[in-house]
Amino acid sequence: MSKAPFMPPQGSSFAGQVDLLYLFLVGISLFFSLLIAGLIVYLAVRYKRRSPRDIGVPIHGSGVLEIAWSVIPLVIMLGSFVWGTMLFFHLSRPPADAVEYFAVGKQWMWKFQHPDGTREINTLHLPVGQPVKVTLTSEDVIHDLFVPAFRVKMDVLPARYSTIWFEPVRVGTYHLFCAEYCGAEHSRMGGWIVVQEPEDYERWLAGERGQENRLASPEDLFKRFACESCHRTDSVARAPQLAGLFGKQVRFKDGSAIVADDNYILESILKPNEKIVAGYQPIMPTFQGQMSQEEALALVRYVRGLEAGK
Amino acid sequence: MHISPLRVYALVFAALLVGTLTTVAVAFQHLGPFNDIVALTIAVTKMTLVVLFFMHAKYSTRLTKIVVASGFAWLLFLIAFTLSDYLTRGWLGVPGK
Amino acid sequence: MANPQPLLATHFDTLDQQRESASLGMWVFLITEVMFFGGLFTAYIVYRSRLHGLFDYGSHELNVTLGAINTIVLICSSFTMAIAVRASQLGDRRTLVRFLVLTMLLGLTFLGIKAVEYQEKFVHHLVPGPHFQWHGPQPRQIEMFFSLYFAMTGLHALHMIVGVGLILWLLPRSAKGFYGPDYHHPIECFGLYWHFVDIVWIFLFPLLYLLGRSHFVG
Amino acid sequence: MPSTERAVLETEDYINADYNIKSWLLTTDHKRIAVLYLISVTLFFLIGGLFAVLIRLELLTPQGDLMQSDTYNRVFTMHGVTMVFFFLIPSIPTVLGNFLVPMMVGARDLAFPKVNLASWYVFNLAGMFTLYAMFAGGVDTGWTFYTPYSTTYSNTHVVATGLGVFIAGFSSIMTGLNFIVTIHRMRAPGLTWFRLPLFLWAHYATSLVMILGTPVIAITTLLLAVERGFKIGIFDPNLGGDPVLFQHLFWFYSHPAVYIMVLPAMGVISELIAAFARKPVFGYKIVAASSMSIAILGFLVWGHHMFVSGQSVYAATVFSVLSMLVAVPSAVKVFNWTATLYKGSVSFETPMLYALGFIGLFTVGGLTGVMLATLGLDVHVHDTYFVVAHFHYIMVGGTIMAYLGGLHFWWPKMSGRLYPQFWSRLSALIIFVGFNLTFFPQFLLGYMGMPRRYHVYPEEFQVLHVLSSAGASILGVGYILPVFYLTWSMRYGPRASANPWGATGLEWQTSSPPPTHNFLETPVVTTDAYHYSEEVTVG
Repeated sequence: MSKAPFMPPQGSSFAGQVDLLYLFLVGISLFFSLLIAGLIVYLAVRYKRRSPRDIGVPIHGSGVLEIAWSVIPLVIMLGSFVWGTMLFFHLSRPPADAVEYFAVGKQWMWKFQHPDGTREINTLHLPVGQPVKVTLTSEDVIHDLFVPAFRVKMDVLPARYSTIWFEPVRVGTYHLFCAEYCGAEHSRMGGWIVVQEPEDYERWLAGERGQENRLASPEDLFKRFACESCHRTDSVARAPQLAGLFGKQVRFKDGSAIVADDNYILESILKPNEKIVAGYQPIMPTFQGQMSQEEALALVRYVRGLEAGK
Repeated sequence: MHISPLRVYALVFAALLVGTLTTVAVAFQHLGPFNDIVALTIAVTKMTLVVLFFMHAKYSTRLTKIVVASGFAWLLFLIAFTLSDYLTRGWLGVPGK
Repeated sequence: MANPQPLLATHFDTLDQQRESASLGMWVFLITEVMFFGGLFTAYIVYRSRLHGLFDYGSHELNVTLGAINTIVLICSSFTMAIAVRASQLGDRRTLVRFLVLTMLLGLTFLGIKAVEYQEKFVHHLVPGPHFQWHGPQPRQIEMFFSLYFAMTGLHALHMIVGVGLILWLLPRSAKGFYGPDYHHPIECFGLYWHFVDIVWIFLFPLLYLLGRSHFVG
Repeated sequence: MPSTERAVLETEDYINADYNIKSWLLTTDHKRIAVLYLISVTLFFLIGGLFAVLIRLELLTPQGDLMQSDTYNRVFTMHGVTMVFFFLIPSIPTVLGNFLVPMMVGARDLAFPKVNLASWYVFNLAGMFTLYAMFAGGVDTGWTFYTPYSTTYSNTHVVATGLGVFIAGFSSIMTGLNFIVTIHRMRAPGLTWFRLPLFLWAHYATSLVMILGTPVIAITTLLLAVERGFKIGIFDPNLGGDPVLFQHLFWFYSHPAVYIMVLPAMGVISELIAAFARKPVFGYKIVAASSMSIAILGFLVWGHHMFVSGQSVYAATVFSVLSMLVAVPSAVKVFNWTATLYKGSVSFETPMLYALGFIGLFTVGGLTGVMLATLGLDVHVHDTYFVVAHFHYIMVGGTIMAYLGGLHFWWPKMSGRLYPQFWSRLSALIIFVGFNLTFFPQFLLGYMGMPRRYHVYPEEFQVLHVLSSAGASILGVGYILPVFYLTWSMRYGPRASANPWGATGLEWQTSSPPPTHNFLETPVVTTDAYHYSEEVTVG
């Protein structure tokens, strides 16, 4: 069905599941609200005071009823909790084949970047049927990428990465809002997600490629910032090996260790001395303020792509 | 209303001094993660001594004991649940891996 | 010369009820203080756990000796305060006054040492804000350490100042013999407050000064 | 108390005991302090209500044509701050609680009368800060003050409002402390814990939340003000801080704060249902225990405000399941109130209309709360009008309905006068209709994707917004009516007897309005809380 009343169109693969959970919970709420309202009206009228002096029967309670109306609601709620949590984890784990896009929230506009570097402001063109992972960051305050039609929403934090994923399943143009208050033009910080057939998307992308607003390729960024002068593949390198770093465990000088992810790589570029890799000296200069968010994002993606041994 | 003998106060005072000197000494030893645990345990013991004997919690009503316990319990709720967010952020594994 | 006002307030029925109410009220107030400092402790513990090792550089800057001396000074003041409360319960006016004065002097010593430490930080440009200078790694995070340091120790020092002020208010009344076995809950409640401020320092000292010390020992 | 002095009190009561202004401004009589609070709290309700009217007018049209966007941002922020911190949190505890807690326990006054008076002055001082911020240009951070917008990017009066909230917290702490000590230490002989009216159980539980939660918002707003003032970074990411930590500390208090708002309302409803069904509340011990469990569990669920804030999914799961647990006591209370009507002798004076309205609306509010606590659904409806509708059903449909119900129930006791039943019943019905028309459409708007704090929105949302604004105008009329007939009743209303409703409770065993020391002799309690019997005199 294209669009149910009072519900946004189901634009993504899991929109239907969210709506199903919503309708289930609306049904439960309607049932209990009508039950309580009906009971109140019936009991109030049935036991209306007949003469000014008569009093109610002093009933003090019943254990059975108390257990019934605490266990039954709890069971229903735990059921909706389990269903909700499974759906939430499905929403939190992007599939492996998701194509990665980037979105940067900046006071009162959205900057999108396609995998091949094409950039857009406030609008994002996407091919239908292709799972998409959007890596989000903000340049100033907290924003929130909210696409009602896809039933997705995620806060966009400064100096940190967050990710959402969805798979557009229906061609169309859908609202995009900022759902975390971010200042004066918060109401106008929105735009459109344009989902097209794959051919139209490619044609649109080709048209865009003609223009010059492409980003320098990650390889020459790696050279321009002289990363390769230290991070060399030969043994005399004075800096940790980057190839195959992504997803590997990194041990630090103070004994702690974490799994290298986007945040760690970005942090090592902008704030290198925060975590010193065991066996190395804190000699890496900070690049904070010398490169734009997009360039940092491109470098992070480049380092992630470096396979061991290349 | 309970009046403690001076001897009790003197003993607790001595214990607190010993606690302080120990925690400073231990801080300079290489105990890895145990450094923090030892420092915290000594601090908690010193606090319990002060609360029980100097503040007379030991001799006051059950209600006062509950009030004291609930205070520190709520502080632990705040710290534990907030840390639960920070310490489990990395668990989801690397997105896309 | 006994206490001029009536010992029992009009809305209470017995002296015991009045004293127990005051004591319970004080304990509940101290719980709000626990949660008030608790917010700061939470922030500090969260940042300490997230920035592995960085805060150690900050703690390394703090003067452990002065911190330890201050801890001992506060423990002595707790000891003298406990004796003062005991004296008020027995109605021993001279001991009460003497030990209240001793407690106040120890409190002022603590504030004096604290002032020396703050002055040291000021000279080394470690006070957060425009003049903050830090040549080691990550000046932003170290500045945040010192923001938390000044927030926690500053709030604690403020509570010390209020405590000393309260002693100045209690001293003349003790000297006039207001407090005895029947009516001493003002001294008792102040004692609880003072011991609480000492407990806050008992936690502040290791958390700020001692954590991570071993990383710098050769 | 010497008997001669007692004889004089026969005709005197706490209002005519002394007429000059100084006796009111320096009073330590809990009843007079309650009246002073009634004035302050009503003032802030009208200010907050004014902002609400502006919001609903602006949202009539999809374009932002009534006001600029930053004006709108200030209007909804000040609506939130005024209503939450200066009306909903103080209203029932400081007006009805201050007046009734000592009377219901059979005491002459609260444990610390001077602290009680100080709490009123501290509350007004806090109000001054917020009013200064309003007149000097307002604050536009939302009542949640999220950083880094509030610390670095907003150039409005955040520090003044933050200090206002900081000081208002102390007033709340003082009230909570007074209630806890009074209920523990000053109960009349024979008044055991399980003979306490449920109003007192609810206020005891609320006081626990006030004591354990408020200091954390105090330190958080203090840090916010210090960070903004001295540019040091505790929550600002560019200076090394973490904005999500601010959200944790903020919501650690602000979720329990919603229980500070609703628990006293539940206490009032238990009294009203028992009084107008003339029978004990069904499952007294369970209802009392559920107040306590709401107060305790309420502290473990704050993370459900932050499901999409970048919080770890595992922490979100823990908070979600605990939020389901905290919903059980609220559900149990609703079932117990409904069961109380069974075999009762139900009459429909104004307070009962408010009580029955409360149960219906609170049920809807509670159930939509469970929907929001369900992780999979919250991702879509977080920060949309679905949330706005949910919390208005609890705060307006719940707390304000109960506040008005309680005010109409104890008005004869407080003022010694009866008010016209026709006008008061009419305003109750108008409020019920206006409320539903205002906020039910917002549930639908929410699911359709209308974000919170927007004043420019897509055309397809306009119909529901117009419906909502229409409802708001009806609601406004409903709220204004009581101001008129209650003030009228103070001079012209028929005199009220000691127990006009035939209710149980120590406050009904003394004259209306009560003497300065509440009771001529300290009452002795021999029966359970809602012990109705034939010879209860009526009217």
